[in-house]
Amino acid sequence: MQSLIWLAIAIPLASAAFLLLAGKRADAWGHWVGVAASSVAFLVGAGALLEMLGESGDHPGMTLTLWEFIPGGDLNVDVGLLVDPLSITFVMLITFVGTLIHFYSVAYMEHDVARRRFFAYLNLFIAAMLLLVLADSFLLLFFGWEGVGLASYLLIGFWNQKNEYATAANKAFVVNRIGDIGLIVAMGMMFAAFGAVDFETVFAQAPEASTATLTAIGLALLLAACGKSAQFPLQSWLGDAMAGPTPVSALIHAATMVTAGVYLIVRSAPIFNGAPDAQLVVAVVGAITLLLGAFIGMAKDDIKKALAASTMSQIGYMMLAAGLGPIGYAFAIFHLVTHGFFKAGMFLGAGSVMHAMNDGVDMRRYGALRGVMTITWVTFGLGWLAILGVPPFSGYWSKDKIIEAAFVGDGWQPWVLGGAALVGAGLTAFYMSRLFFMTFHGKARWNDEVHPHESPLLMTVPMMILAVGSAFLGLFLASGDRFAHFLEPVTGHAEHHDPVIPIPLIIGLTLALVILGAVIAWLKYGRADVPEEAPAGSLATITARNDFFQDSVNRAVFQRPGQHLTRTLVYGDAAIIDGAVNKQARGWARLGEGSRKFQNGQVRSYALTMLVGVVVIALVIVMGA
Amino acid sequence: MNYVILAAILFSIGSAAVLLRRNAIVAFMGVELMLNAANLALVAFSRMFGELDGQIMAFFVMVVAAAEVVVGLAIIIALFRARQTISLDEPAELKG
Amino acid sequence: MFPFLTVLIALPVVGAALLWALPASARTKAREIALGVTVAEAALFVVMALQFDKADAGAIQFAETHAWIPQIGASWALGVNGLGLLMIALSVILVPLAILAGWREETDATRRRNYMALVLLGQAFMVGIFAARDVFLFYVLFEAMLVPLYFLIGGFGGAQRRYAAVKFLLYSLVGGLIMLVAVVALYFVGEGGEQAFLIDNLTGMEMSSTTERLLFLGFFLAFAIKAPMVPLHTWLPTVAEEARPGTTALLVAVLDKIGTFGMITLCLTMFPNASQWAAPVIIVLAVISVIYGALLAIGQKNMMRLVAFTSVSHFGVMILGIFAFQQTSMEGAALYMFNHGLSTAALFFLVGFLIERTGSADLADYGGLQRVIPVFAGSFLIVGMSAAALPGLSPFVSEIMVFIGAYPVAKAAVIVSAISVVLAALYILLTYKKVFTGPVLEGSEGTREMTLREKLVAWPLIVAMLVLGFLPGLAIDYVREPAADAVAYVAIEEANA
Amino acid sequence: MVNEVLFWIVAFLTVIPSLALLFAKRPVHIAMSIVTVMVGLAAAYVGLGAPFLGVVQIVVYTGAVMMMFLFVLMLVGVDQREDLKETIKGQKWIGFAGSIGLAILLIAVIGKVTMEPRITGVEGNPEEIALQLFSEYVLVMEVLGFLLITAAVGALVLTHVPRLTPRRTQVELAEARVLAGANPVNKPMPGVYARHNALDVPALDPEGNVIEDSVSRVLEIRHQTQDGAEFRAHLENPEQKGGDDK
Amino acid sequence: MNFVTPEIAWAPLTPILIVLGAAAAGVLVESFIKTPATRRVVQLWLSGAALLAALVAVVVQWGGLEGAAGTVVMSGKITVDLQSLAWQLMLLIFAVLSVLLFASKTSDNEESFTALGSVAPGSVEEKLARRAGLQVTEVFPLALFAVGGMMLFTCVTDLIFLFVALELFSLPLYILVALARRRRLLSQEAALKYFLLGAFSSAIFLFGAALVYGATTQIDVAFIGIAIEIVDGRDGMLLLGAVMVIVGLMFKIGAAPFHSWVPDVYQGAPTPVTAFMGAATKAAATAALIRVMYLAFYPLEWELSWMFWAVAILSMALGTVLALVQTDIKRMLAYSAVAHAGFILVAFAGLEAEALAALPFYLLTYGLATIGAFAIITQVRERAEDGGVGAEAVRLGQWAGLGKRSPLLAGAMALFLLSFAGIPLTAGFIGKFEVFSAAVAGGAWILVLIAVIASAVAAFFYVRLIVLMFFTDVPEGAEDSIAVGNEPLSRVVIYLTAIAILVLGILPSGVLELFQESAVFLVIGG
Repeated sequence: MQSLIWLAIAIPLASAAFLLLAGKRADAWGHWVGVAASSVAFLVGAGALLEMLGESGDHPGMTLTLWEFIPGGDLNVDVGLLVDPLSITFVMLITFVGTLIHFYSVAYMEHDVARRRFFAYLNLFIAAMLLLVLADSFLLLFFGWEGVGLASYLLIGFWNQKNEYATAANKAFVVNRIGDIGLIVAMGMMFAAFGAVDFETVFAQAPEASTATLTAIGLALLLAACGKSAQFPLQSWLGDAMAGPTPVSALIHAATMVTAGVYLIVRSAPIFNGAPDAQLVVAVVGAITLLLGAFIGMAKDDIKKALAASTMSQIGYMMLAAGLGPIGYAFAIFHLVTHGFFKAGMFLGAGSVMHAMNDGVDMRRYGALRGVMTITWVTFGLGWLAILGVPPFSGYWSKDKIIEAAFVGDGWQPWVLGGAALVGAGLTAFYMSRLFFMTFHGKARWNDEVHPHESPLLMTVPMMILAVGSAFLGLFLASGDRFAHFLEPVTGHAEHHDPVIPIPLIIGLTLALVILGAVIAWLKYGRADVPEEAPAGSLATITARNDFFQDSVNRAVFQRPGQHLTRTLVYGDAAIIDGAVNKQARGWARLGEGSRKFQNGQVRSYALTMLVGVVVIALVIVMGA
Repeated sequence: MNYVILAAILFSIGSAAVLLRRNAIVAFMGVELMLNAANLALVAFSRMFGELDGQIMAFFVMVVAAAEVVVGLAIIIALFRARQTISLDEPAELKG
Repeated sequence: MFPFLTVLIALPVVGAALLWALPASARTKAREIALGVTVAEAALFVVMALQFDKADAGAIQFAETHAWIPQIGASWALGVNGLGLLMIALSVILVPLAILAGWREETDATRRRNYMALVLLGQAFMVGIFAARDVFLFYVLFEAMLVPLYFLIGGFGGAQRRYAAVKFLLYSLVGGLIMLVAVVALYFVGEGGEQAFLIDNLTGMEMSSTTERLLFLGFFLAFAIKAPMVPLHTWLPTVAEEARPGTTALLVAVLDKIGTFGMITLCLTMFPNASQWAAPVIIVLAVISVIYGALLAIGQKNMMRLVAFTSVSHFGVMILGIFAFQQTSMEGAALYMFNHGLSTAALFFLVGFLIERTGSADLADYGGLQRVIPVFAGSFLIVGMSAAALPGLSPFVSEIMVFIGAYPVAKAAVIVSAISVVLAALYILLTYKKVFTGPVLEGSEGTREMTLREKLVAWPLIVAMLVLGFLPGLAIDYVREPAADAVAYVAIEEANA
Repeated sequence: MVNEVLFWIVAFLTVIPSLALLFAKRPVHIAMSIVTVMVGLAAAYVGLGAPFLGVVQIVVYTGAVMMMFLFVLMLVGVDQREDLKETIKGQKWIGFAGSIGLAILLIAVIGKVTMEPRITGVEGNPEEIALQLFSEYVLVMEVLGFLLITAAVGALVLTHVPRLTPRRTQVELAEARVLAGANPVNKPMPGVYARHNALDVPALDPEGNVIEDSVSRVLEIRHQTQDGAEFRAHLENPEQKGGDDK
Repeated sequence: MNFVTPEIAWAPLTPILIVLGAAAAGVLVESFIKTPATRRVVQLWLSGAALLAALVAVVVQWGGLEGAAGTVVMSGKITVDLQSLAWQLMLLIFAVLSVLLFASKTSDNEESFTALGSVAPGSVEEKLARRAGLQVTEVFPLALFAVGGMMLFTCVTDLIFLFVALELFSLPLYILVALARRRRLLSQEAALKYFLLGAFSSAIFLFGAALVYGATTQIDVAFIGIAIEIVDGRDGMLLLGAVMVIVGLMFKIGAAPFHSWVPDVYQGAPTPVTAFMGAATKAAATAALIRVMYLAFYPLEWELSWMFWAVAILSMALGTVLALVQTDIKRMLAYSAVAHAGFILVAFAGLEAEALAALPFYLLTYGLATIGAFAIITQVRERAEDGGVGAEAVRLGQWAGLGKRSPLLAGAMALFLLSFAGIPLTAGFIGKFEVFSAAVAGGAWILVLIAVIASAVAAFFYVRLIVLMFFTDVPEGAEDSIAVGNEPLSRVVIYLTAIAILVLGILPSGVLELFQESAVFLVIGG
């Protein structure tokens, strides 16, 4: 099946094309085509995984060259798929979660007139995302990279008849593109340094390259990763991206696409391994983001935005892990996988809640939904426990390892990074509990028009499956470091290092902080009444609520000056460049008008012109000679 | 050479007349003077070189000048018939 | 050997003559005749392209050399290498589409006839320019091209079209005439004789560096005006705003490529040292074009102008690719010439269709059309994304090849140019947002969905871009060797220097 | 020596009158001055060994060309005066400067040249000139013929006004007069008394009344007519002195 | 008295003799045929036949000279060589076309020339003459005289003969200019100006010739060239004389600052005369200038080059800039003629052999386009008050929308304008290319660059007219409506010239070959 892995990309792609071109006649059944395509992709992936697991020894993976992409010349790129543990992990995550979400969407989007189009976009996303993770070169990865960006754009802007949704979509795409500059430049650097952009050549030569080169490439890649994964300072788009339908948020902006940055860093391990400075920057970016996301999450009343902030924060964890080098890579991916499950589950839960609440997203209008939406409550609850890192749920196994790893190292780094991870855990516990309690507990604060009810099976079953994953996947994968071993061919074997403080202490501290956060949240939002209108809040709250004024900063630093620049240039182009030409043209005419005076119609003055001409010419020539 | 210098002076005076006089006939006489000046120079050179070419040229010039005068005066008369004036300032509608 | 190229040039001329000779009663059929001629042209081209030896794409094929004006050393010399073939392909593809795109624009039969005839004439010149293997012939066609184009711009289009036409003409003429001086001088620099202007006879000439630089500048200036390079670009937006979308599409998509084409086939081969000498400045200007064009595109309110400015930006990328003198960047630039043709033409056509619907190119007159005309919106988005070099669509491949290829020698230039990917996203998405998203603008509820004719125009281009987006090798095979040759010229001189 | 004197005479005879071109107001004066210049030049030619040219100069220039100028001057009004005030700004000064500049330039250039007259013996006698004219220069002569034809034709085209209306015969004139209402009959003759200058004396009809028509109307207007009373009285009184009766 | 009848080689002179003879015969026709209408027909046939016969004679001469340099007639007074034959050929072509224009009438049977040149414009007599059917048929012999003079001008090699020929072709032109059918006041004014300035310039030429004679003891151009190298001590006089002689010729070419007559005369003259003059005078004068420069003054090339540069640049600049602001189409073309005079002089830079082939070609293309353009101007008329065909519509604004009304005329005009502008595929481009080549060969690429900039600016006003004709709609009910009379003769001229411009633009090879063959002088060595 590994050699058929291309089908996993081709089928959703074909399905997407079919759905887009089929037109209205496919409206009634088109979504099932989408679901089928996704399912087949999953099956193909699963087959490949089984085949890989069946191979003995290490899993070096295989490269499947499909065709020459850019042939000959200096730059030689093939369209090739790299099937190795890392990519297959992603394939499984994407297709599995993706397929579930497809099913979920059938019900969720039932009443939308453009459901067929929605599924086309979803399939397009699946294909692009698979291409991203399966690509065997940075160039092909970039294909998928941009492809998922496009899909994300299309899906965020799915309801773009609302102007702010269209703006959100644009914002997502544009900010992503800022990151893409990094990838383009990185490819340029690789071409300059190694003469190629495929993984094999680049990674083979990377150890010999100078640190400076590798650092530069690493930083460029980080820029790309920041854009895609909503890491500081390119995080601002993710919150707005919640404009898309909730399944989209679950799939793209929680489970898969946003984690592509982490994938990129881990995939580029050979480069980062040779560039400790770049790694440190990755880790710091991760740390900053995880705290930033957490703070924002604490202040948001919009359930999806709170979840988005949480996503940002969790990816911060992954980046932090990825920045730690070989000891962190596997955990980064591990957390990525578990996060994919529990966060997707929670998003679907949120979707279910919104479904029940007439698409209301304000948690202050929720409350006491536990009773009406039991399945949702349970599944969401499992996700909640997982993200909190409560043992033995999935999140515990992955997150705790990251916190431990963050404390490894010398000097100030373990203290700062580890500290951030630790504090982050507490904050996570607080805001996630806040979200959970505000939604499902306390008093019902909804209006009379709203009649909450449990969602149909088509929606709840995927939620249940994801909940199971949230609960037990971590345990399964962590047992015997099964997952880390699986990934070793890609991430390399990590030597064991002792953290600067003993591991049990770390675990204890983490748990304590988690419990503290959860308790505070319970006291404030579970037991106490939640005001329906958001209180003014302290400066910190306002800051967090406004995403640390990221938008304002962007507006002030980039958008406004950009607009001014553009306007000035447009004016300048007309007035100065074009103006100069026109002015010069007018100058000729004026010269003509001036010269006209000499042609005054008087024959005597004509004769004078001639005579003066003769005299002057003769004078010059005779004197000259 | 003296005659040539004299010719140069006459030539200049003739040209000045063309430039300065508003009466078409007077200006035309200026042109005639210029031609005559050229003739004088030709004859003077002819004398100096001891050959007849210059003289013959002068002879031709005289004939040509006569023909030219005929045409010129005819034009002036035609213009006079139309405008009742021979001032050169008057016909200046073509300009610019 | 069948004189394919000559026939390719002659066929549209005959077509145009036929149209002008039509009796008044048959004038209503002008569109059909013109379309027929161009389709025949395309078919002939396909026959020719099939005989093209791809393995030897760097060599001049289908060469024809006849004495034309031996007294001044000019020959009727035609021939194409892979690059020329691609460029001709572009023109034979786009002209029928342009005719189809402008099918309903003109109601007056005589005017329509004139339009069609001029377009055919233009096609003949375009094919000729890309096939010319003689500098004099190249120049003649280069300049003569202005005439039909001038009439196309000045005769058909918006209120200010006369101004636009004159501006276009004068800009081109200034460039062309300065080039003329260089062409004249070339005769004396070269060996002269009855075939003095054959490009093959003009490569590898010995001349003083001052001469070479002056000659280079003479040629380059003309090409820089054609391939609108800041600050010589201002004619393009004006023309785009005023001329027919079909005209503009041909102008930007095919004709302006003469600029970059000339840079590769003339400047680099004849004046390699001077090309190197000027490269730093040119690259800086190219980068400025890239960013400046994109920024101005963002600031435009008129869609035609907007697309024009995006082209300014894209041409900057091509020039960057050319003057980096790298195999990959050169291939990328050459490929971009083709891909940009597809992409921009499609964009202009689509904007033209919008204008056909509402009579306005002003962004402010649009809104929310996606709900009304989803198919159109989708097509527009794809085409727009191609302008933003989205992977999967062919312009991406060329752009990335330029960036990656040029990076080793022009790091800063590439990094700055790469900003354009963000700006490109901005100008396309902002346009899309203004026109297609948001609430449906009042009065536009009944806007007509994409018609069959419009699909026939736009979709082949989209399909071509998709195919070449995933299988760029199909086209790269044609440009690799020409690019290698061009790079080699410069490199050989470097070795000598 | 003789030549020297002749030169100065010629110089005075030409330069001074030619200045009239610039400063004289009456065109006729100018024309006469130019005639003088021409005569001076003729003298110069003679002095320069070209007597034939001297004669031709007098004949062609003073005799023909200048006379033609005078004719035209007469035609357009002899007493025209030209206002020497300049109408074009700067024309006068730049014009003078230009001409003086030209003169200086010419004189400077010519003055630099030193030339020794080679042979002084060649005389421009008519025979020599004729020989050359009709051998070496015969084609020029012939072309000159065409030139003269052109001039003649040109002058005719521009000045000759042909009769545009056919000459009217007497019959036509008479008929026209009758049509205009004139009295077809002859007017009565004046002058009853033939002894006197009778044009101013009206004729008398048989009744002795005055026939007004018989006297020219002009005389009547001038009051130069006589009413005949005096003569009638004289008739009645033949003794009175009235004429030279024989 | 030992007079020997001179041996004259008449054969090489046949073309000129035919033309001049026909002119003289034409004068006789004037006096013997009384009916104006008959006279006109006879004159037309006579002139046409004579010119064609001369054309044939030139071709025969050409054939006879194959391989030989040429024939010297009358001990160096005239040299008939391929160069002069080439020019004669060109002049005859211009003449044939012009004579057709001279004879053409509007649909209202109106000629280009006045019925009677001697009466005051607009007077009763004029009306009477018109009613009487009078015609100034003398224009035909006058034109033939001019053509004969010009042809002589191209082959005489003697300064005095040059002067005579100059006058021979100038005098008829002075007269022709004064004979416009409409706007004759302007026509007379133009004639007076042309005459006075022409006479002034001939005087300058003559004095220059005298000085050159004084400096070199020679009047034969070829001997002058030889003598310049031998004689010394008279440099100043020689240079001054040379300058004055050249000025006399440049005046005829219409180069600035000796150009001031051009706009006024072009505008005032009857349009067929303008066409003839614009094409032929320039060609003849250029031919003479070539001969004078290449045979006589070539040793002074370095000293005189400044003059050529200055005059060329000034002509191009002034002509172009002034044409930009004109509103009268004839005047605009006149200034364009000044600019073209500049382009002509550009070719003289360096006195390269290339110019000998380039200039005839340039003048040929320029002349054809000029005749064609002015022929079109005769076709575009105002609507008279009675609804008939009125005067020529010379205001640029009146040309608006011509492309719609008569696309063929407007198309031809556009073609001529493009040729003037030097756009490829028109003859003008090849001409310009040739001329620039000659200059670059002479090392004057800076001059060429200036010329190129001038062409670019010049294109603006050519293009402006095209814009008017094709892209401007006539406002409803505008008074300047244009009626185009159907004049078969003019149409023939227009179509012929248009075809010629296209053919010479696309396949100039044959003609270029011809002129390259003719790029030799017969230089008499003794």
